[in-house]
Amino acid sequence: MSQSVQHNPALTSSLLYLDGVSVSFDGFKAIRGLSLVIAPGEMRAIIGPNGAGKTTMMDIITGKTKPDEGTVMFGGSVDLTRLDEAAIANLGIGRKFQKPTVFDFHTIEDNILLALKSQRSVAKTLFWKTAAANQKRIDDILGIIKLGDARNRLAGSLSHGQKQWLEIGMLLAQDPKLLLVDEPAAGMTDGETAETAVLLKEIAKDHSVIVVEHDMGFIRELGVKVTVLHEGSVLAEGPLDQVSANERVVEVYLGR
Amino acid sequence: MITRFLIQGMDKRGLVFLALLAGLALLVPLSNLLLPPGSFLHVPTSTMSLWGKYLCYALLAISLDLVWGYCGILSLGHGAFFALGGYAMGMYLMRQIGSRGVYGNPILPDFMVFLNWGELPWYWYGFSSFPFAMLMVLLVPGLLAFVFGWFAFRSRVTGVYLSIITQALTYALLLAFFRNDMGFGGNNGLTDFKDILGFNVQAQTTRAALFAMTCVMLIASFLIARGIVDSKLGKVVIAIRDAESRTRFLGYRVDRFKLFVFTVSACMAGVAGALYVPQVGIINPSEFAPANSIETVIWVAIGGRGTLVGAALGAVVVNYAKTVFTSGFMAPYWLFALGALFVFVTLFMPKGILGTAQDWWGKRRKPEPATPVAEPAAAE
Amino acid sequence: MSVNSTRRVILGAALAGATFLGSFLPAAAQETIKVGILHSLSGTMAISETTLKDVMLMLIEEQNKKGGLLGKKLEAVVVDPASNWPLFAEKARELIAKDKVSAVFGCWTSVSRKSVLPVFKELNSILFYPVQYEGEESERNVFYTGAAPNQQAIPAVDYLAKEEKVQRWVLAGTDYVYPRTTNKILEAYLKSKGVASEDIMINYTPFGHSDWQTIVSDIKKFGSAGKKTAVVSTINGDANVPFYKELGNQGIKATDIPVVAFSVGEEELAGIDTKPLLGHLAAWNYFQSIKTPENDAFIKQWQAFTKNPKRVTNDPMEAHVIGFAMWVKAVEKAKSTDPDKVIEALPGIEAPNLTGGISKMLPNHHITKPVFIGEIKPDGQFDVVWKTQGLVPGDAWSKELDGSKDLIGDWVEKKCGNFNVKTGKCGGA
Amino acid sequence: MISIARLLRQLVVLTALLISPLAAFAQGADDAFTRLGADSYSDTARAVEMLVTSAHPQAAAIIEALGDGRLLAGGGAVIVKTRDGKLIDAKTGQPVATEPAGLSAVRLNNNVRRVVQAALGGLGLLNPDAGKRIAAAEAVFKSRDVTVLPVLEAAIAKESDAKAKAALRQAQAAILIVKTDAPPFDRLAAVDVLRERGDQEALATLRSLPGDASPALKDAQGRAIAAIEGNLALWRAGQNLWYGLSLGSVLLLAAIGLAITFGVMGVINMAHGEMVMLGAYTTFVVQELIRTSAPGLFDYSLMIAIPAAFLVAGAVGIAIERGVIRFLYGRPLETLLATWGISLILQQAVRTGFGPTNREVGAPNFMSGAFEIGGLAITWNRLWIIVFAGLVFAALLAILKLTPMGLQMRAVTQNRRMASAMGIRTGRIDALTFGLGSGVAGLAGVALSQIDNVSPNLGQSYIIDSFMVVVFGGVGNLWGTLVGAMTLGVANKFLEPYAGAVLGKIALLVFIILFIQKRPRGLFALKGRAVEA
Repeated sequence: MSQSVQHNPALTSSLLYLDGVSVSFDGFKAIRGLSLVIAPGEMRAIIGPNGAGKTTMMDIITGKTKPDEGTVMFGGSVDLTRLDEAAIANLGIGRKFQKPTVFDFHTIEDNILLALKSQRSVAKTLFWKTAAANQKRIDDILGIIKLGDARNRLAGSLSHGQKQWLEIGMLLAQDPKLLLVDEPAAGMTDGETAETAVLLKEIAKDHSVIVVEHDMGFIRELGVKVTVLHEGSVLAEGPLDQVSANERVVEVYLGR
Repeated sequence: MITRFLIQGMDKRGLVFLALLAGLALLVPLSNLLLPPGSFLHVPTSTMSLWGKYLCYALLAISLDLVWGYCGILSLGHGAFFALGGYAMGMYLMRQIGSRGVYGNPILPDFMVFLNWGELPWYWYGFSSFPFAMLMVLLVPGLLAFVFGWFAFRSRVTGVYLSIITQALTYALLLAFFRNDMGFGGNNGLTDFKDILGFNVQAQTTRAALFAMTCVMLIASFLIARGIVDSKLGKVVIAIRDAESRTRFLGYRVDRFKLFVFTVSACMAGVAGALYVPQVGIINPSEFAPANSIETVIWVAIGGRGTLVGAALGAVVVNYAKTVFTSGFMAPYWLFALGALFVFVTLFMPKGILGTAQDWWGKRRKPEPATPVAEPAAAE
Repeated sequence: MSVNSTRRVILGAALAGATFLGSFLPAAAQETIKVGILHSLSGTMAISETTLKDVMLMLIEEQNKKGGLLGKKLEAVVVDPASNWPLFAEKARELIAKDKVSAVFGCWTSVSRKSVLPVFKELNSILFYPVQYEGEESERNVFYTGAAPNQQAIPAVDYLAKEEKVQRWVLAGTDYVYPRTTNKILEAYLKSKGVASEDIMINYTPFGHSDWQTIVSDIKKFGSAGKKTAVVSTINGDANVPFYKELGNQGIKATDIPVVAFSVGEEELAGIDTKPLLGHLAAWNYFQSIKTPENDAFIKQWQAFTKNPKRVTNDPMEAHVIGFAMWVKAVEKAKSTDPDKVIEALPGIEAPNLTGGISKMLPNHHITKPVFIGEIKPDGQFDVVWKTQGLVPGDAWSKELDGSKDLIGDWVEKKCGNFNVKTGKCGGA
Repeated sequence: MISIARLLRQLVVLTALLISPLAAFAQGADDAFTRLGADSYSDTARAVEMLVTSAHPQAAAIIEALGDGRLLAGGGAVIVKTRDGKLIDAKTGQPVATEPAGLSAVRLNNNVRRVVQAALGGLGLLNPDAGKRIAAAEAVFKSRDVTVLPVLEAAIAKESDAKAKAALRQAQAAILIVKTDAPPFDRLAAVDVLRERGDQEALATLRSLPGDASPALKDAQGRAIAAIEGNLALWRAGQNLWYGLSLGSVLLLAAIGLAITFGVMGVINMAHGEMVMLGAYTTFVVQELIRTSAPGLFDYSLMIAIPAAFLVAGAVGIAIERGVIRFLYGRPLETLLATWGISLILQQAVRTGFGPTNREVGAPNFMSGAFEIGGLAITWNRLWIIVFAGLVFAALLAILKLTPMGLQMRAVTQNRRMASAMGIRTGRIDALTFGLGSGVAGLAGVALSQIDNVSPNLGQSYIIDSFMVVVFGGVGNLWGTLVGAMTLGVANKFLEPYAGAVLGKIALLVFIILFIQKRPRGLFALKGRAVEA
């Protein structure tokens, strides 16, 4: 890390700061020189065609993939490239996967319980007792994601859309500073999509959020700043209308 | 108080299991010792020691179920921890022989005398003390599991890779213990035990006590295992089994949880081995054979993985079948029967005996949460 | 736990336990004399032990044709301990306690014998053990009808030293107790005959070792030092085939470096092309090729019994023949199958062996046997090139080892297996 | 007991007689015939010696017959049975019409065999066949008998064949080393000859230099020994490498079928070893059929067994896949249990059908024996197994990469649903892939029948090693299996001389455990997102 980075105002005021990040798999450059800055409290939508590097970017932020080069800083001072997934999660970065990933053999309530912000050590979990405050928080979240009645059902028995919501609920339970949300509206009905957008906007009131999405209607509903990724780097950035007018973006999307 | 809490937290299946074990622990030794041999309810000593052996296997199966059924770690080397516990106990029993060995050497076990060992190797020190030996029963398998798991889980070795290196571990130990130069009696292992805590190991009362002790340890281990899987840690562990990286993104240090469960399980396996040795009268390196560990996996699968009770049931059923099949007219063909049983169970009873029975029994009731249908952890 | 629930639980358990265990009640009173056969029919040792089971079935059938024993028919009880040592102990217990057999014929490896030993002692029954072994044992309940080291290993080494003028020795064995002990005895014996340490090479390999390239080339190297060299092989059954195949391929002929084996008999050779092995040796107390009327009859009977005119016979089979004959005589003498009476009757009992002599059960529970050295013939049989004058009594304790040279087994006079002639006491040192 | 040295000394006499055209008929032959009939090894050996000195015209034929077990004796008669079955009276050389009663073959032990060899070899110093002369020279080289020297020198003078001449010179050098009264210059030259020969035996001969030799000679001897030892150490490394490659090729053969069934299909196939065993038993059956119906084809038996073993093991594999495994896709660990059960059944089935004992599979002529390249001793069977392993590997690679079936196999294993949507009959491809893997295991059985037991336990001894190789190399990568097998084979053989067979193997297992920590997906792991999906 160079000295200049330390005194970079863009860095110190940011929540998440990516600069010149590259990574390659077996010679294929998935991310090349990606730079991105998210301010505290900001909600950002990221779009891009398949293979643009959206998921890999999330992998880098959450510690699943280590970049070959570049800077990834959180809260202006923490170098994320040096931490593993668990440490990054405990810093306050939550992630929702593209394919809804919940614990199929746990009840919905237990899924939330596992995500609930708490000490994560072996000893603490072994002797855990759910306090009243925790229980209230769980009930609140179940209310928000509208699964309160199904709390004792196995998560594996939920519909696709319900699983998406459960996963968002788990993110809420984690109470992270930054949420990474990968295609929350995928496979949802129009009604569900609209409700999800409302839910995300609600969440964005007191959290920073990065949303990766294909569904332009959904992005429009969110009404936030958009970053377009292409072949592993940023192609355009700005409000949706401005971005969608960009000729390069149109070209990339329509494959002309 | 604590027992009441446990009983309340326990499902019906667990209660029946515990009651059965408690009954066995009490009634079998009493019937063996007090009733006359001709009586209808008399349990012959041979039957009692046979069931003692089954119950040791059941304990081993429960320990494996804890890591495999709940944490998704398929250990093909659990026999190693069992055997190490057994060796620790065997070393204690060897030291108890004292000068009653065939050569009458007060310090050296017989096999060392006739292979001209000058003095007792350092790692045999202390084993004449029962508390020390019992500590080693827990510590040696536990420590090995801890060190092995520390590396393997931190390096995120998973699925078949992990299974195969656990197999490599037990295979390496098998070869090592076969070597006579190791000072563990080579292929013949440790045998011809005399006393345990001053009681003759072959006396009927000692056997009865060992049987009761096995039941008690099985109950204790079952309660510990139940306690673990019912705690929040247990939920984390199941989460790891079903979606390891999701759990990691929730902020759990997956490697530490796996390490904890793996180490606890290894200690349990060690206890099972320690109880097994005085009852069968021998411990030798073939307990390390990879085939034994694979067979343990099969017991768990047959009984129903992720149920604890099922694992114990599977161990007893398979071993009972083995006892029956290896005698009489079936003797030359029993492998056909056993092999067919394995194929049948995997094909038609993927949830094992317990899971299938439960499905069949309680279609109308809500399903038990902890029974996995598939094996997501190894599918990677 | 509340009192009430405790009671319920125990009651339930009692009921379940009783039904569970009911199936194990002892069998009804016996009208036949039962004989246990404890040989592995599956697993790694099945290769050697299955044959012995068949021999026992044949002997029992024959005895029944002669009218049985004490006016009762004999009944064979076959179990399969599956090459699994704890299972050996379990099966032994089952045979004695549940099936109430009068005697057991069985085991092959030392570890299987060690594993069943406590059971036989505890339940006081009789085991006939038919395989050559390392000695250092004399137990009241066990009768050893195979060779002790002084009935196999030492005569073989004497033969090589005298007839082949061997001066350099390779002691190659599988790493388990029989080779370890035998090699220890041989090393002490050779050194006492003036062989220098650098002229003895000892090598151990794991069970089932199959890649012999390095070791065979080491033997070749060791053998090219100008002195006549021989290999004394205590390599265990399964590993022998690849070992001999490698010897043959690397062109080690018996005239260059002869190999004398203690675990290779007719059965093992049946799996090898023996042409390249011409002249390599084996030391046993019996060979199929020995021409005596008893042996001819036995071979004929065996081949008829197995319905295979090519079926071979071997040394441990003969040991069972002798052991069974001795047991029958002892039971007749004691007029009972009561173990104590039979154990008392057995020492001194004589039975003809198949090579023209009369073997005798000694007070140390070993028997007298002739020793033969045979060279491998191209047809997989052995050509006897040397034999002892008369029969050699088996030593339970080796005279060559420091720990055991003062020990004898004597169950007739001293009533113990480890009587120390120096201190005059039982119980080792 | 007769020493070879003494025999050779008598050969000198005999050869002297042969060199001079006056072939005299000596006494004592009658005594020899009596001794041959005595059925005592020492008498037989003595008789050979007598026959040689007596220069009986039939001597060579009689001794040769004795060595082959074709010499019959009994009731005072000694008869040679010729190779084509005719009977000839040994004393007179006249044919005998009917075999007299009470005859039996004269028995040999190793000692008699050695005497016979020495006699035949010694007689061969002047044999017209160069090969026999070389063998004779070797015999002299080993005996280092001083008295043979004059004959040897005469033979050297006459020798025209370069190889035979070198052998004779080496024999001469060996004698000169121990002949203290030989000219010092000749003895120094002898050291050089031995140094040139440079093998283990030359070393042994050099070491037998008497202690009272001159300082110059001792010095030369010391330097020669050092040179030979250095040279041999190099060769030994080469030999270890060869052994390693040979072991590696065995591991490769055993593991490569598993690389298909386990590596490509993801079936934890515990019955893999039994497929190898079935291949070995097929080889046995093929050989038995050939032995009984067409003995002339014996040398081709393995060639015939190769396709047979492939088909048998492959067919059983397909049956297993269709009958059991196809119901278990997506549940890899359940395949472990089911195939374990199948392996028990197959083992016991073979045990019941073929008996529990080992079965004999013979080696065809081209696979027997060994040859030397420099200091490397190479056995033919190992060489052929390496070649065979290479061919199987190449063929398998070609099938997977070049054929439509291979393409479909890869498509199915990578994305079953997609492949199915594109019209590939996935069920058929699964069965064929499993059959291919099993068939290749059967091929391994053909090779293993040449070096290991053909017994029901054969497969068990290779299954663990096979899994280690596949996992070490990286699941799903044939090249990984190749590199893995060779690495483990060579490492094993370089460790063995230092650590011993057992510790060497333990060290390798520990190495694999540690290696997997470093590369949790084996040597040739796939990287990137696809792996985690």
